Amino acid sequence: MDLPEEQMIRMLETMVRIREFDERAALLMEQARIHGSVHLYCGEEAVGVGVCEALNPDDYITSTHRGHGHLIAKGGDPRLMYAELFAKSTGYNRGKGGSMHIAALELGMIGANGIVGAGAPIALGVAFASAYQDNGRVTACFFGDGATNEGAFHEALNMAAILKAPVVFVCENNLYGEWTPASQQTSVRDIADRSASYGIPGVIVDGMDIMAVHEAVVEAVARARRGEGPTLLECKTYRFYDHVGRDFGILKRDPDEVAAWRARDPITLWRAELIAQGVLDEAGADAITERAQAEMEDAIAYAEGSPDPEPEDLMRDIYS
Amino acid sequence: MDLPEEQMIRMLETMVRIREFDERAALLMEQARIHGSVHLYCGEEAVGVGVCEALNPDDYITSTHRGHGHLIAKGGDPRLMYAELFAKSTGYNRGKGGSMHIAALELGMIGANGIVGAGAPIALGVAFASAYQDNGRVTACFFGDGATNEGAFHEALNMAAILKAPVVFVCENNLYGEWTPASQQTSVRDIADRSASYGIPGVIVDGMDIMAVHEAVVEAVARARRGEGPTLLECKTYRFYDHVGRDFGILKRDPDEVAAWRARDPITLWRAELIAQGVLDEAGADAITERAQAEMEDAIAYAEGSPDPEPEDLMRDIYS
Amino acid sequence: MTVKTTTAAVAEAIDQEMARDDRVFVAGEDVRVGGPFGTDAGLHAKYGDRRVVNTAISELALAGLGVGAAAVGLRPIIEIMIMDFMCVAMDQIVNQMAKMKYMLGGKPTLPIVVTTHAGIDSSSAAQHSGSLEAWFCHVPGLKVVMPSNAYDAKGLLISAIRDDSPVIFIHNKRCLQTSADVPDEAYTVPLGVADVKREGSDVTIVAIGRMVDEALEAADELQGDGVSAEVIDPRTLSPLDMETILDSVRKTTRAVVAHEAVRFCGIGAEIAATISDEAFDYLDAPVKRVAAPFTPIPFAPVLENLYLPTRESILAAVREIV
Amino acid sequence: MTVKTTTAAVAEAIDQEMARDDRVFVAGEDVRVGGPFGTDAGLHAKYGDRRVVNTAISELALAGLGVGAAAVGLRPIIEIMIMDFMCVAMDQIVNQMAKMKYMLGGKPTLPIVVTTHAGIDSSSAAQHSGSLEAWFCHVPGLKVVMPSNAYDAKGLLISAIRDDSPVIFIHNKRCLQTSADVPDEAYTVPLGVADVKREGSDVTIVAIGRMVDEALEAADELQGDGVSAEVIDPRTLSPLDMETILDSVRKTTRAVVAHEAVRFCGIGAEIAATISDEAFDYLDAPVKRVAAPFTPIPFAPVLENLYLPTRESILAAVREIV
Ligand SMILES: Cc1ncc(C[n+]2csc(CCOP(=O)(O)OP(=O)(O)O)c2C)c(N)n1
Ligand SMILES: Cc1ncc(C[n+]2csc(CCOP(=O)(O)OP(=O)(O)O)c2C)c(N)n1
Ligand SMILES: [Mg+2]
Ligand SMILES: [Mg+2]
Repeated sequence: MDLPEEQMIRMLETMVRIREFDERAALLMEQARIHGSVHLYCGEEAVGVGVCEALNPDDYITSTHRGHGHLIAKGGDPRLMYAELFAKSTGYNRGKGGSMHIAALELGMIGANGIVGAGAPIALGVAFASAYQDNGRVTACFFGDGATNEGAFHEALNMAAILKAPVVFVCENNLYGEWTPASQQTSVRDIADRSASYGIPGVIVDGMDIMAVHEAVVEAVARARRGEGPTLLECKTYRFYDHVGRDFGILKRDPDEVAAWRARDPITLWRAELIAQGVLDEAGADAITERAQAEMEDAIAYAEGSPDPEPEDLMRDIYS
Repeated sequence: MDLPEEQMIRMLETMVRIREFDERAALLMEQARIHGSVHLYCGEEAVGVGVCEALNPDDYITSTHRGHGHLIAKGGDPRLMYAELFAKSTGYNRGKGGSMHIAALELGMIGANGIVGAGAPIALGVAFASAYQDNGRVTACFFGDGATNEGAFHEALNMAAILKAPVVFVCENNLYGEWTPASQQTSVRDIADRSASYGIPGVIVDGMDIMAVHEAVVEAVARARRGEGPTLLECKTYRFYDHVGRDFGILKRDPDEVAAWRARDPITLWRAELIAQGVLDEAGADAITERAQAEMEDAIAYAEGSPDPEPEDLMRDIYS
Repeated sequence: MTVKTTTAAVAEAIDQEMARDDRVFVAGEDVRVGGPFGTDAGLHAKYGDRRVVNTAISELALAGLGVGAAAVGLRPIIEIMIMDFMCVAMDQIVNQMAKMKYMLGGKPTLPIVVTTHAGIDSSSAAQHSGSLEAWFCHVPGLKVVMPSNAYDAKGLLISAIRDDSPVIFIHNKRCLQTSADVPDEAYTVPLGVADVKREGSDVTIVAIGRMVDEALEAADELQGDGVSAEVIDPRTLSPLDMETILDSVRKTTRAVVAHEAVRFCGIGAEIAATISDEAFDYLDAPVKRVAAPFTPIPFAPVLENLYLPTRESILAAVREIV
Repeated sequence: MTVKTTTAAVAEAIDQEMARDDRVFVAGEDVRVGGPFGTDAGLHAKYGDRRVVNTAISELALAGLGVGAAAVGLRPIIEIMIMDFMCVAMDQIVNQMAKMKYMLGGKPTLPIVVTTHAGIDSSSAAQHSGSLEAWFCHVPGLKVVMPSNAYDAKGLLISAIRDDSPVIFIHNKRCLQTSADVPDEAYTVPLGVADVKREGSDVTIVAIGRMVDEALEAADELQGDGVSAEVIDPRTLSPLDMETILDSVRKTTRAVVAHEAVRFCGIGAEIAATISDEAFDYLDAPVKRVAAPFTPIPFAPVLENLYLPTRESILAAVREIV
């Protein structure tokens, strides 16, 4: 698949911005400057970006507890995101949701979720509405490998298949759910095999290869827009850090396993690809990282300097 | 597979007893002599009997809202069953459960269930306990096609596969859930396809052919006893009557469809087979039916004449 | 104005709201054939598969379908056949539907009505007879409605469908079978407003759902003994119209609260506690509660009858305090 | 006797009961690594995969595993990581676990302990901070335990594990972090018995879970104003030891009930309603409730602090009535 150069560059830039965002989020958590816990997307950037680059601005996504990357890929503003992590009134959720519930309906980002698997039924509903309204929109539903063991996943995929809902189910198979390896909790190695339960296509891609992800999603999205229903897309990827933050110290993963995956850092791979293709040179690539770092530092400053919610906000927005 | 003649005859007799039991249960409901609603097993007898004939007395089963046949196949006494339907203190549940909760732990029948799909997690637990206690017992878990769309089904099969629990999941695919055809609620035609989600064997058999059911179960049970984990067995069968009682009048099914399935009545088929094999003659076969009819009439008389629960029973057996 | 069963009034309300607003749709099990209780009669023939969505037996996904569809502009009516089945859908109802607006800083409006059927009827036993309204009243973000008659049911349901917040709409099964004069056109009964079903001066009976008719019968009988009972039907349990209840109790100085759910931690506890606190100086007797005993629901009719609170239980409670 | 955190006391209780009875096992998410809160520390190393069952993220199946295993003779300890996650397991807990014995005419004994972690701690927001004890108190067939300190936690958990009925055992997250003198050997604190944490004569403060320490601090401060407060910790919420509470109120004539859950339809409503009824002639002031406001739980610490009831809220409530 041939993409315009500016898109190829934007894909690298978005991945880098996600990485820089989450590295700093981890630091802020360690420094106790932000509250709650952050689940880092580092290592999985090619999935979120590869998927969202196949969506229109008015398409939808549902996310997970590990949602920062999804939101940035859908166009999220790091300033409003950090502001949410800092629990400020300028945050996407006015400081009332935090990392695990971060959302931006205006960008079609329906929400991260604190309940594993709960995004799937919601994505089903959003996609159902698109078909109902016949607006041609597609919903991408992100979830982890562990989430596929929740009943919600199963019920949502079956119903989406029956209703031919325009949704793409994107599994980020990073081989772990918290501190439990997939092999100890998921009865199949390939999540894509579960598509057989719903009579829908199941596709496996290298989640560290952004083009592989992107091409698969473009096809799944086209299928959904044609009214042919959902696809289950499994992206093999890896959590570079711990379940929460960088090192929670609960489970030590095999260092060779970690090293092997880090050697396939999706950002390094795509950066090298763009340089090899002559789309970028080293300096141009470095400039992207520097821009991203500056953007994040600025965003953190904006966020930390923002006002806290007002006491009245406690009892606001409970009902419409 | 060669079975002893007395077993072949017992298999016919048990199917006939189930048929005679439920035909009368329907009548009693229509006459308002019993309370609540009864879900008839008529047409599906080959499944329950074919399965339970492959189990030992100390093996377990979990059942559904359509559970009379399962209990009789596991050795249930029609007198205590009718007594339960009549809400008498002599009933299997002392009149406190009724048709939808009928159970006989002493026979390894853990219970019918009023919640679709809820038997699967319970069967998982019973099977887990057998492995834990290393007692060599197997659990057969019955459920319908519609139940496979409940999250409970999915979670239980995944966990049973991971734990290699000694359980056989038996789907009674009768093509309908209440008044909704499977095609409108289940995204696969063959429930057995869903075994792919758990890396376990998925087997399809003709649920009107008791030998086909039996042979498949014998193999699945052997596998479970060897500690190799669960099997998903799909039995293609049909609900001769309505979802509740004989004709609830809500949905008219295609008469040709009904006729085609009735033409493959599992009892007629097996009876003909036994006569063809010379295991029985017409008179012998008729005698089985007459015995069963007499047994049920006697059981109804016993049940109807039994005492009601005492007022004190209302607050009894809530806690141990 | 025509005499209608509550079931017919409910179907009429849904039909009229669907005709009025294309964003309104119904989703649930067996809704195509009119719903297991007949509350969707005629809808599929009129609106078809697009707006009458017959779903798989997957209540969790069904509730989530409502959340997602509402978040992007539709107005779902989600039918959970039996209230005990809410147990398999709790996450989408409680953790998602009820909390989403707040967690997201107020952005989404979630105009969802979740209807369900509660209460004892024809020996349905422990998994088909429950009344769990107190659970949902304990969840901020949800409104909870429980009508006692056909007129209120239609008017409240139309209000619920037009409301922009999630509403748990509980039909008591026996109330569905009762009839009353019901206007043929659409009308609303406001949420959050209790109704004084009968005026009285000696004792206030706050009755919920099926207990309203029992309370009215009890009030008739009390009249005979020269006791004038005021009967109040909250109709909406959350938000609860305590003012109407308190005004009544300040007048009568005595109160009994009656519901079909078990007494311990039932909605009656909240009502009794609030009366006892806010009308403390007016009360001439302790607030009594009439409710089911603390046990799962038995199958046997003889036990079911002992379990179910009735006019007799209400009479006994009133006579304790007047 | 050693000073232990509640977390350590809980792990010790489980270890001692597993050592004592081979039928006892633990199942839950990440129990192999000691559990997300450390309450299973050391168990997997000692008992291995057979008795420390690290499960998939499937709470409904997990709860069902407990029901089935208990029905045939085991004594499961089922861990649902966070109380809000109970929502995905409600059917097995409420429709199966709680009702099975009754529905089956008494045959099965179901010695199951479901442990979970509730309450606000370090900005966990609306889906990880809930206190839903009132839901389970409304379900006949379940017992509900909520300890406030390390000593009670160990003794109550051992009683719960040895009990033959299903017990919902709720750890408040902040209570888990507190320490107290705890015997090293196994001991029991009986279920269904409230504990007078501090004797007093002017007002009774019934405090639950984390509110117990807040109430004790409030009582110290009240002492300064010459108000003698009695602090009662029910410890078990169902069955609830109302006698101990009523005896206290009949003595003090005033009562405040405090919990972390939202006030509307919380367990405090049941306690306040029962006190107001059964101690009616003794009360010199209305029973006041201290609880969370009616809103989902906010993420922002500034709002979380406004949400959470504290000693200050208890002091304010007491001062209203003394
Ligand atoms: C219903 C529910 N159960 C458990 C949890 C605790 N939890 C949070 S994230 C997580 C692991 C999820 O694994 P996976 O779906 O693979 O996503 P990943 O974290 O690997 O991206 C768990 C168990 C939860 N949030 N919700
Ligand atoms: C959780 C739940 N949802 C819905 C129902 C209502 N209900 C009872 S039986 C039934 C159909 C079940 O279909 P299937 O599993 O195929 O079993 P069958 O009746 O065909 O034997 C339904 C929807 C229920 N009892 N429990
Ligand atoms: Mg994972
Ligand atoms: Mg079926």
